[in-house]
Amino acid sequence: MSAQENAMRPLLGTLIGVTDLADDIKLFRIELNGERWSYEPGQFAFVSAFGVGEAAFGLASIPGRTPALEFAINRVGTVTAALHNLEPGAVVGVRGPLGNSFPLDEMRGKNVIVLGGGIGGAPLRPVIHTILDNRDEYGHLDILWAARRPSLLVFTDEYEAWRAGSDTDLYLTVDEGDGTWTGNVGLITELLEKVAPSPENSVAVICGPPIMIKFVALSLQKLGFAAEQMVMTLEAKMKCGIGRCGRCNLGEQYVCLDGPVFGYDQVSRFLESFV
Amino acid sequence: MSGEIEIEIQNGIRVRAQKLLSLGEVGCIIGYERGPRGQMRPMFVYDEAGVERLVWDRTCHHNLVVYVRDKVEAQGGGRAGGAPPPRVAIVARPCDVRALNVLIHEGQLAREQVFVLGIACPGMLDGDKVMAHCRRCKERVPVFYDALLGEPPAIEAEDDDWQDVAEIEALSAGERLAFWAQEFERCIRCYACRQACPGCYCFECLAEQVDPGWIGIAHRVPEKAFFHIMRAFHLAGRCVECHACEQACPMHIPLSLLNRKMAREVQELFGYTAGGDADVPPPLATFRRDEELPL
Amino acid sequence: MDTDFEPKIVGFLCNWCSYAGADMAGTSRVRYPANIRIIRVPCSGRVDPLYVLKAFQEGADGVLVAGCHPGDCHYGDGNYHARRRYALMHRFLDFVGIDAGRLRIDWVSAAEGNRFAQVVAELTDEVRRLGPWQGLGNGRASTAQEAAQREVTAALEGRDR
Amino acid sequence: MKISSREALAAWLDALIADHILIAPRRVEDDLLYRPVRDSAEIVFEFERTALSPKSFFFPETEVILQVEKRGKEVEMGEPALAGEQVIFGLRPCDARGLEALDALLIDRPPADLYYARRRAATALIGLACPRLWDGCFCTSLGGGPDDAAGMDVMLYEGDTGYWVLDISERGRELVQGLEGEETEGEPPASDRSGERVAVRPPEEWRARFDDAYWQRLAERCLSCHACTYACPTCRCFDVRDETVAAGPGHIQIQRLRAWDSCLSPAYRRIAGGHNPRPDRAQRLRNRYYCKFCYSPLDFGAVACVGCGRCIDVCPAGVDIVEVLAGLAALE
Repeated sequence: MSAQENAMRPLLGTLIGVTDLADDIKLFRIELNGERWSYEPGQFAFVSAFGVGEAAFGLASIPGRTPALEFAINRVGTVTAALHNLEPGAVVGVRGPLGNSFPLDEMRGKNVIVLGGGIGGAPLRPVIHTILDNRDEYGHLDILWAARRPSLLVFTDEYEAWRAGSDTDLYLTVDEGDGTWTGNVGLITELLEKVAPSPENSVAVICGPPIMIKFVALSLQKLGFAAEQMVMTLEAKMKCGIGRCGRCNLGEQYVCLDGPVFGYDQVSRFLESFV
Repeated sequence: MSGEIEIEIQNGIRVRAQKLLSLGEVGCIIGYERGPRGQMRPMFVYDEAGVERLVWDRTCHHNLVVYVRDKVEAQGGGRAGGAPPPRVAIVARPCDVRALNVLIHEGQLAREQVFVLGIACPGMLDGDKVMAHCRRCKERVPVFYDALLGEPPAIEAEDDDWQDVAEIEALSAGERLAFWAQEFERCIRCYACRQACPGCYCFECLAEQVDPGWIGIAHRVPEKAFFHIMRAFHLAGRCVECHACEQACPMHIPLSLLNRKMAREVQELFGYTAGGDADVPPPLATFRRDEELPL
Repeated sequence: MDTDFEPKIVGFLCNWCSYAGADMAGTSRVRYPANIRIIRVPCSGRVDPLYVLKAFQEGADGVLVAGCHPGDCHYGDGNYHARRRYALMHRFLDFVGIDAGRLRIDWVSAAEGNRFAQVVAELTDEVRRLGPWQGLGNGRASTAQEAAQREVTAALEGRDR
Repeated sequence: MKISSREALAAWLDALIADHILIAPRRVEDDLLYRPVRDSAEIVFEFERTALSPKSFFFPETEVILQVEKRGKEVEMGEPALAGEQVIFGLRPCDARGLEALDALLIDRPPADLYYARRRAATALIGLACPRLWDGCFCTSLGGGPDDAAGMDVMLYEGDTGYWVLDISERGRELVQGLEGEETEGEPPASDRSGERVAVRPPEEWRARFDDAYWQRLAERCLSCHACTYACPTCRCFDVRDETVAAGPGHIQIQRLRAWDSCLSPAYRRIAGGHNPRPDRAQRLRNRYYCKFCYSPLDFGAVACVGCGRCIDVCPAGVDIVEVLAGLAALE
């Protein structure tokens, strides 16, 4: 039986590289054995650690740039712990791509404000790179990148390249500094209000913990952003990714089917808070 | 005769509830009402208008102690600085009050947070028969209460010959295993037993713990057996034999048989009965250096 | 009886006495059955009955819980708690079908290498006599429907013959 | 149409057992349950409703969805084979409608769920009309009825002289060929449709009442157990986890299991790390009702409740869905 006939069956892949991104966060590079699939920034997939189970992760790789699929994985539960214990060469399962993607086409010609919190930055990485790779097609790019501590900032080795992009600004902040940190200290909302991007012809793209998304959206509204100018990707506990297991519902919508990328206008219609 | 006792108790509950609410002595009364299909069910009264709905008869099987912590919490918990602790009133039979004692001993609740509308218990009914555990019960009046409803009935408790436990013990180990396998096969892992039990208040039950995953997610006999055995063990010396678990079980599994076996061994080994006194630690929380125990 | 049956015994041994006792048995070349798989724990008081049940769940035919002799606990009173717990657990597990002979609680000091070997040998013999453990649920590793279906199939096959 | 005697029916069912798994209402200790039977004598023909719905024969409480064997870096994966052709005898009309609700979610919206779809395809449904609504039944409030044959392959109606046999599908026609009976004209006896009726509000009204204190009040007695969701013919939430079956050096055999789960469980939405977007009992109970009466109509065009009344029977705390619906309808 194939993965086409059985949506719960993963494809096999090989772990070709694991690199440390931050405290307890690693970037996993996985190549599918045989079959290939294409995906869009914002989509997600399940990764199986056989013997423990599978869990859903946003795709952090840039479509077309590398044949490997990349996932930034934080060690928090049993599946992520099992994945963290794997060595390159290990066989894993991959089920996807699932969900919708960022409206990168609709964002063309607009200024983009990317707001990433902690590991929530992972699915935003392909957004940043797509814009940088097609720099003429988008307006000004602001990247507001936050973490609780400096050691939790992800993709630090790419900051230089991001900063080097034309008409691009990168702002970093941490909730709590440490001895070596000389940058901004404070919540991403404070940083956002300081940077104060203009809502004029702009769109904000947000990913992070639910509580951050909530307050970032409020700050953006204060700055004059309308609901339809805010795009966010949500996370929820999932067991199937295809609208069956029931876990990720927000009202009649499912994060896995109708998301994970939502416009704030959609989110505010949810019958239940996602926080 | 039974009906008169029930009405007397019911009236007593209403009179007391009315007074408690009108004087603002408690924020909530946890009692029983008659559901739309005539069955008794838990009910929560916050104002005098609701008092008329409070009822009581010998089919009020729920152990309402399971709701107390939530309601105390909802009244502001013990957290309000300087203010007297919030209080709820609860309709409680002798076995229910022993469950309160267990919770008080374990620091889940303070005695002054509950106003006990204690029932002078004539025993509960299953159909028109007094339930077996009630026939054996020697405690017609709760170990503590703030108001006693009904007259302590003069009922001679049946001698407990432990026949039900002995029948299982008489089987071979293999037969016992098969007996329980057959019973647990019907279990649907709905956890109604656990949820109806005042002693099961863990924030996260080991049955749902993922890391370490003690039980696994399957609804198969070994997983179900594991759950029930562990639950019984966690209730060792704590189970007050109120039978709320068995009453809650939609599949009619004789869960109290597990608890009764445990209760008998606790009695025999340690001379202890659960919930009798909030100041006496349960047997597995203490020890005696000089005791001789068969191992 | 299955003569090829080699019982799997899981032994929870306290770090300070019984594990050292097992060590002593080893270094003094005292022979004891290789059936035991030893798990070192800080104290017999640390052995949650959950561990014992889990061992039986995962296929152990017998379980040994061993700690310091009463009065000798490294932590003062861990083994007193274990004593109470297992006096009760022993009887209860028997009630649900785990034969009392499959579980042994004992005290083995660091010096008692011979005694450790004897305890393991006795338990192994007893479990060998009792035969393989069928598992909680009497080997019914199935849902109610699957079990009922198997019964039905077995009965129907019987009828055909 | 033909009328068959109880004896003829029994003989026919016994013959079906030879090459089908026959599932029928059977007494298991104190409960009436759909269970495989080996002899028609085990079947209970006169009954109100079974304690649990028959959904487990399509969507089992636990099933292996993948078998994985790893030897070094070689991984083999496969799905377990299907047990065989099933016939369910004595299905009530509400349960057939329950399957329709599951079909909408598990088959009709692609990708179809392999496991459910193949069991569904391998199962024939022989319905048995209820002569009337039992206590707690409210199927007529939800578009069903005690003698509604929708979704069945064969429908039986008990009359004074025997069972009227209505074959509905091609599969049904083939099945009843072996059933002896007397050809007859006329209509099978109609069931008494009177009984409990409750107004079911449209999704917009549910939406408007989402934040009503009603839900808080209603959930007070709820114990947050899973009984209603497991007894329900349409609840289908599940969990997935791997289990190791056997392991040796360089070799491991794994089963990926899918098992029923319940949205009423506190652990249901709790993510690794502890965050729980639905921590309150009232939020969870509300979700169960909204899933059936608000979200399902919006997503699939139909309410996902069939009025079988089982959740009322099994609730240990006396939560009553009819009362819930009536109470909602009565809100200002």
